[in-house]
Amino acid sequence: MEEPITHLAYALDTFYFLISGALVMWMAAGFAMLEAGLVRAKNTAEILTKNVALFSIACIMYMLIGYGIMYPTGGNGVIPSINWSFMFGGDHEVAAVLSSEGATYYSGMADFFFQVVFVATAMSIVSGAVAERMKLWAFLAFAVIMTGFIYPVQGYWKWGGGWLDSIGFNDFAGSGIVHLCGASAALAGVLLLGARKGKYGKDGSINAIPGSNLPLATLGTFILWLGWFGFNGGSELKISDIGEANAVAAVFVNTNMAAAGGLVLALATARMLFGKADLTMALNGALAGLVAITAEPLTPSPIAASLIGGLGGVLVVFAIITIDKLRVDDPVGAISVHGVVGMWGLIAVPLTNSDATFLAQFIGLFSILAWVFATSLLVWFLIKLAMGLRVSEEEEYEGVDIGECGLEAYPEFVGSGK
Amino acid sequence: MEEPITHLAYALDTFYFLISGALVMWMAAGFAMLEAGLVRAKNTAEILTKNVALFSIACIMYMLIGYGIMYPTGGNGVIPSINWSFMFGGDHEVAAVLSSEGATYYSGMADFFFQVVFVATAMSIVSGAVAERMKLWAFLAFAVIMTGFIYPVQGYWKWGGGWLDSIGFNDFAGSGIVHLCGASAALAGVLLLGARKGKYGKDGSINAIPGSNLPLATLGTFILWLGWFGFNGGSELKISDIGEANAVAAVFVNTNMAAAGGLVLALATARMLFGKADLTMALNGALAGLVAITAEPLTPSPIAASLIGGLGGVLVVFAIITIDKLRVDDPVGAISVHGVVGMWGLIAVPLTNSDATFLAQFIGLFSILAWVFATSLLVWFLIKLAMGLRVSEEEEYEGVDIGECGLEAYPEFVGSGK
Amino acid sequence: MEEPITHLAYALDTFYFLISGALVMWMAAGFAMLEAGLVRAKNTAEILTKNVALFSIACIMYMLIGYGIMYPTGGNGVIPSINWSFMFGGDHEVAAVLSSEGATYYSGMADFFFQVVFVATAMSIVSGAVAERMKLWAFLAFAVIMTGFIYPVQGYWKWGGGWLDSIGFNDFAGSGIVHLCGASAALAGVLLLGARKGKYGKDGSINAIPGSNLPLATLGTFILWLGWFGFNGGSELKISDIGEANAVAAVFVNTNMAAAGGLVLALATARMLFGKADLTMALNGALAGLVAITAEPLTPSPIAASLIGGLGGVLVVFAIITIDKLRVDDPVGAISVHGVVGMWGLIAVPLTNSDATFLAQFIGLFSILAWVFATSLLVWFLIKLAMGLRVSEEEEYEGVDIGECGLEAYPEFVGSGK
Amino acid sequence: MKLVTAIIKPFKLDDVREALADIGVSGITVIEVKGFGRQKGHTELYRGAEYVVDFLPKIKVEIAVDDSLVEQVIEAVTNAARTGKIGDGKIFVFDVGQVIRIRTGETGPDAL
Amino acid sequence: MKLVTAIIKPFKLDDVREALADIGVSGITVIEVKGFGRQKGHTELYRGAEYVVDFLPKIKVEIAVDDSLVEQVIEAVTNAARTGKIGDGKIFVFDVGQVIRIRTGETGPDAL
Amino acid sequence: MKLVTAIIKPFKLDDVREALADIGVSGITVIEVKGFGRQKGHTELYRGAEYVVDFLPKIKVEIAVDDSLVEQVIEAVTNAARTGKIGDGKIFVFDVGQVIRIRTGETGPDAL
Ligand SMILES: Nc1ncnc2c1ncn2[C@@H]1O[C@H](COP(=O)(O)OP(=O)(O)O)[C@@H](O)[C@H]1O
Ligand SMILES: Nc1ncnc2c1ncn2[C@@H]1O[C@H](COP(=O)(O)OP(=O)(O)O)[C@@H](O)[C@H]1O
Ligand SMILES: Nc1ncnc2c1ncn2[C@@H]1O[C@H](COP(=O)(O)OP(=O)(O)O)[C@@H](O)[C@H]1O
Repeated sequence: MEEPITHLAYALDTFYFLISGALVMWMAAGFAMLEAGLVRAKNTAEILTKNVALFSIACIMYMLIGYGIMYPTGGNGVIPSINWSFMFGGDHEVAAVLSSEGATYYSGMADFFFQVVFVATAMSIVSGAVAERMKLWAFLAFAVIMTGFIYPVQGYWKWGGGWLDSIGFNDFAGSGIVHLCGASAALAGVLLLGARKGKYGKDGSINAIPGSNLPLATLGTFILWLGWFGFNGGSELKISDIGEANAVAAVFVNTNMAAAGGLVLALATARMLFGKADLTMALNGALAGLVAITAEPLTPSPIAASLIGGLGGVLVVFAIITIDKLRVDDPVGAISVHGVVGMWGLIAVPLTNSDATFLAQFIGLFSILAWVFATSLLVWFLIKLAMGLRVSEEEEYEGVDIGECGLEAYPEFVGSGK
Repeated sequence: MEEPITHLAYALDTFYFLISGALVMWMAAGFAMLEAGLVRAKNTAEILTKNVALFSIACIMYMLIGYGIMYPTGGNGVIPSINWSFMFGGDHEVAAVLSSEGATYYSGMADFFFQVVFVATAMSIVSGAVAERMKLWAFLAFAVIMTGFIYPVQGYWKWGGGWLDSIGFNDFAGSGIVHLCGASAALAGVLLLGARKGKYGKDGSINAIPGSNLPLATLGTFILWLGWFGFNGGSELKISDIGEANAVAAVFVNTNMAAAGGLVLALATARMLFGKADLTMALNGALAGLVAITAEPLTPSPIAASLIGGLGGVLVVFAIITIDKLRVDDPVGAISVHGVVGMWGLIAVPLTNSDATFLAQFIGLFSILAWVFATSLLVWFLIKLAMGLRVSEEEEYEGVDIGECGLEAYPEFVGSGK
Repeated sequence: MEEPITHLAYALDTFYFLISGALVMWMAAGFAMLEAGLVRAKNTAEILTKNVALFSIACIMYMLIGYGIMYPTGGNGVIPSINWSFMFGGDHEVAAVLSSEGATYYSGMADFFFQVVFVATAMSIVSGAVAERMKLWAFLAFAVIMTGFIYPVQGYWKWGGGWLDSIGFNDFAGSGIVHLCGASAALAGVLLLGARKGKYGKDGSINAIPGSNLPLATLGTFILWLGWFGFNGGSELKISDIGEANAVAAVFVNTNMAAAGGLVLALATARMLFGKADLTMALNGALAGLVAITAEPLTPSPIAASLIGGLGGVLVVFAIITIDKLRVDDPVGAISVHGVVGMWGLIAVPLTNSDATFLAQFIGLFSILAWVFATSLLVWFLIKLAMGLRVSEEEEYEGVDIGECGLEAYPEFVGSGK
Repeated sequence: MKLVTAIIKPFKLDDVREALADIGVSGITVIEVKGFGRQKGHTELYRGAEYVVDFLPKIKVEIAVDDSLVEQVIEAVTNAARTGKIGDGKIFVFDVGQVIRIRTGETGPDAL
Repeated sequence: MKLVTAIIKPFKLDDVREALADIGVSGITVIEVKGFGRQKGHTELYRGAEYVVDFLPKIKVEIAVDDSLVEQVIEAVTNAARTGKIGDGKIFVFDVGQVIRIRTGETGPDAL
Repeated sequence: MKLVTAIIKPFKLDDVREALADIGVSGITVIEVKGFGRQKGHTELYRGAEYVVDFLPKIKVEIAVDDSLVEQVIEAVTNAARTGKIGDGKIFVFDVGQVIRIRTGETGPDAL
């Protein structure tokens, strides 16, 4: 290609990456609002603190070490060798790009920016599931290990060119590597942590603990929906020719259709089961649709995408009820949305993508689940030994905001939270 | 043009379309927040549910049938012939693009993505006007017909190359086709539905029913303002050469200036009329400015754009008061903002665009109004017969959240909503 | 360069500018939410009104006169000669662009759009500092002068090619020209205005006045963080070749790292000083990191950017405490975040950019501070004479919402605000 | 002097206030409360889990009046607040030992 | 007739309500209040400035009962609300002059 | 024993609390209420429609004290809460039949 064209194409692809990354970064706000809306008022400031802090920690840890683990200079496909150079900067030389014949076609810095917001997404999933009872500093300690080590290793297996990539495992934008990963870490945490006081009665009853601010939860869902166009759309990795532009456009359309399908069917399912249009289920349905399509947003037709997402929406309603019956207390439904539906997303790939096999998908699914769950369980356990995972019973009654943050999220509004 | 240039230009235009579409999609969040902020706390979860569900329904119906109606393979200019193929996917072949001599210059999928979010916008307008008293499922039933049929037909008349296009009707981004359309459907609904209990006293008094959460309403307005850059900016349809880039930039500037003008003059008007700086009027003013400029955001100079928007801002204050006096109860001012000011936008086009005529603008205005109002009235009426439009008086007092959604938007905050 | 390439590059740079501008416009929503979250409920509607109105006034004043002052047709480097033409529109001719040899490479309208949102940002900084006690119309009167005159003059000194530019002062995206500028105007206002009733006890005690809605404040911070990618990223001014694309990408990465660093270290500092994880300090820390990196987001490595931002985060905590001890009452910490840390940002430039000198940085810092502080003090003083700056004591107790806006932000929620 | 307190349905507040104004009551104090009684709350499902809303929002109205007005006040409130459906609420009457108007220090009936 | 009012810790409300139901009390009214007493609030730091939370959230429960039930009610509430830690709250008992059920106009014990 | 209840302007709460502490009152209970009285609310315009804010925010303070302290309490509250402007509020005094401290079961004056 001619030189000026290469320049322009590089610029366009870099810009597309940066905008996609900015959209994914925005998802951090989405998780924060969603979770703040679904917890009780007395625990809101703390969940916000967790969300802003985990995002920042993810950025720092991934810069220091995670990115180097995930895209190493070497490695045997399972164990990567770390590349420490990123933090000191540098990007592709102009001459190197021009002579690369199109192999190097966008900025390395832009690549990091896009990748780092994915790590934060995975970690955001965890905060919701352990909300309202986990110690702030214990959570942040876990975030350090998760974003610096646990996530990058399995990321390396697939996106870094490791063994999962070699066996033909398909995961376009991360139903497995991001969402199932986050949910597996969350599950491990919840199992060690236990349920919120009052969630399950001695008599076997399951109590509802309504979220305190549904407009926030809805806003969070819309933010995530918007951000997902960057998440999936950017994962095509290139837009600068006709074929790639068509592909990115198809990803946008399918991402949107899956969310719509998930929302409508979750709403209908909740209506059928409970007799009411449970808004929180509708919101979880949209997210489920998004998670479901994330493993393969390119090959389905729009109608197929609606159905893949729609099934995610149905699934998530049943998953939430079932997990609750198993007395695994997940205040925001993160394990259902990202874990159960993340699996569905991985398994659905071969339905529309003939390059994928169910076998490879299952291997990928189980290896991600096993790796993340096992390492997370260990890390949670060590943190528990070192500093404890759970706030005191009194602090839980009073709300973690006062105990952990020394302030209230809505100091003038709520009288006596029960 | 040379092949690599064509590739790049196609990619850039497609990307521009996708980003514009994403911004318009974000407007769905804006409507949701605006409406949630302007209703009472007890009706908030339901309006949120309506907003997320209508967006999803719009996407699905437009994919299944609406897009095929609006951009048909044939038709006589008034009645389109439906094209069912979109849902099965497919996009322009590379070879076809290259040989089209610039006629095909962006992805078909991107076109759908941009179009579909417009339908949702039109439908979002309706939800605000009928808020706090209309049954959820009746509303969603209407959404199915509106987005699958009523909107696409009049869209076909202009943007699909139908008769309104032939007579020289001008509507750049949809002051008429989107905003007036939405407002006409809303008006028909409100007329059949009646006012909220307590809004108009037996003695002729008009009571205020303050919105419960003005930060949310303000956020919603900012979201809409931001999204409008996609709405109007994307409607230039092309950015990949100097002239087009300048045009898109002018549209951005004028869109912004019109909103600013609308806000300032609405605020000043409210201050003059009521003695206070009514924030809700200021917000409606900004939206009025945006609606006013939407029919022609390209030809005005920045100062002219400020004035067109500013007049929209003045107009909307008087429209809201007048409509209220007529006992047409519109909790969020949607009919004034999108209907009355939408008409002003259409009529203002010939002031700065010499290609437009007042005659064509009026014909367009009345035919959109007539078509949408008449069909909507019929559909609302049929829904009323089939399932009723309005919740019971008791449910209205208690709030529709409990009755329709089985939950409360702010369960811990509000004691006894009146 | 060949003609089609020039067309495309112009289009890409223009698009990049427009998207960057849209992101900065979005920061207006961020400031509005941040400030609404940090004031008491009874003053929330008024601060929202100020925020939407100041943005609109900034757009109008900058269109009418400010842009012409800042980018004049002539001037002696200190006093600009005004250029009144912008408001009447017009953009670069295609032929002129093609023959400019790359000197004219993006739309003039896009340039205005990007610039205008910066003015609004500077003005937004002021509203937070004077919140809860300043009269609405006095504030808006100041906004007219600030955005039409005070800001543009010092903007001209650097970005308009005036004397600060000549002496080698470096301020990439405006740690000084935007943030320190806003903070200086705020400081002048606060000094004339005095503290909120009840903030400082007669006995010398400093009382906390907790913000009413921390989810809003957190949302505002996330919005600002996102918008800052446009703020700094767009200030590279060009993206259309490999070198520029790399530069923009580096700016994105560094902007993000600085925010992350600021947040983490502010949180840790607050934890160490107060024993609790003060969320509001963490949020201020993220903003401090962003302000700190704004003067030079290109030359630092990612790790250096984290440290520059991180130091900003530490600094802001001490600055807030110190300024509070000096009895300068700044409800949202704007003077600390934008002023104190803005200075740190300017001073930090030579640490990583060898083209910058400490001398030039200090000259720039002091001349911006002096100019803005002095002129602002004068303007505030004249407004005080003309209409008074402060609401009555009674209105302050009752909340300015009722007195100024005639409505309440949360009419159903708060019983008796103290 | 007596304090008449009435627990009523929230949407009846305006009617009650008007009825009291009609008989010349010049002041009332109103409190948001939650009531539990014969009128049962509803069982809802939130995310599939049961959610019993036991406590219903009610308004408590307190009216201090001279002994001579008590019957009239009771009648006015009863008529204005009655819907005939369960949960209309109760009226409790208490003796007030002393009344003081803070502004003036007046006591007794004059303080009302 | 008597009105028993109890100031309790918020999280004890469900226990108190159940204890009252067990002894046959058919209605209660609940109010969110803030209490100040021996149980001290905490001094917090918000943005470096001191922030004294003097008033602690409490729940006030009002139970109108026949004189004969008063002792039982007091006992039920005391047992259910006690944690043994400071701040458990108080019970105050008042005489009620009259009770009326708005719905029916019934008075006296029948109105409860 | 007596229960002194005072309806006051919200921003006077801190002064009242301090005045009570000064005379040795060790506990109070505070409730947010809305008051309607001689002090009229304002008529506002919201979106052009009239909006009467009848009910003004007030704070109700409840202080249980021994009979001997009643006058002192009344004086302290009156002085601390008075602004001299309309709407300063009222004090009502009630007899308390019984007082129990939940934590210990103490009764009578000891329970305060
Ligand atoms: N014994 C009681 N003590 C205090 N409040 C009561 C009592 N019984 C009822 N209430 C209050 O009166 C309200 C209405 O009572 P309820 O039994 O539901 O209906 P009704 O008034 O028609 O008999 C309750 O919600 C509660 O607030
Ligand atoms: N004299 C009083 N008058 C009114 N309310 C009181 C009084 N003393 C205590 N209270 C209420 O009882 C609550 C508990 O009292 P406190 O002295 O803290 O602990 P305890 O009940 O264990 O003695 C207080 O928060 C307050 O609401
Ligand atoms: N008769 C009454 N019964 C109960 N509360 C009353 C009564 N009169 C006044 N109040 C309460 O006292 C408050 C102040 O009374 P108001 O008449 O406005 O002024 P003032 O106390 O100066 O006479 C009212 O807002 C209301 O809460």
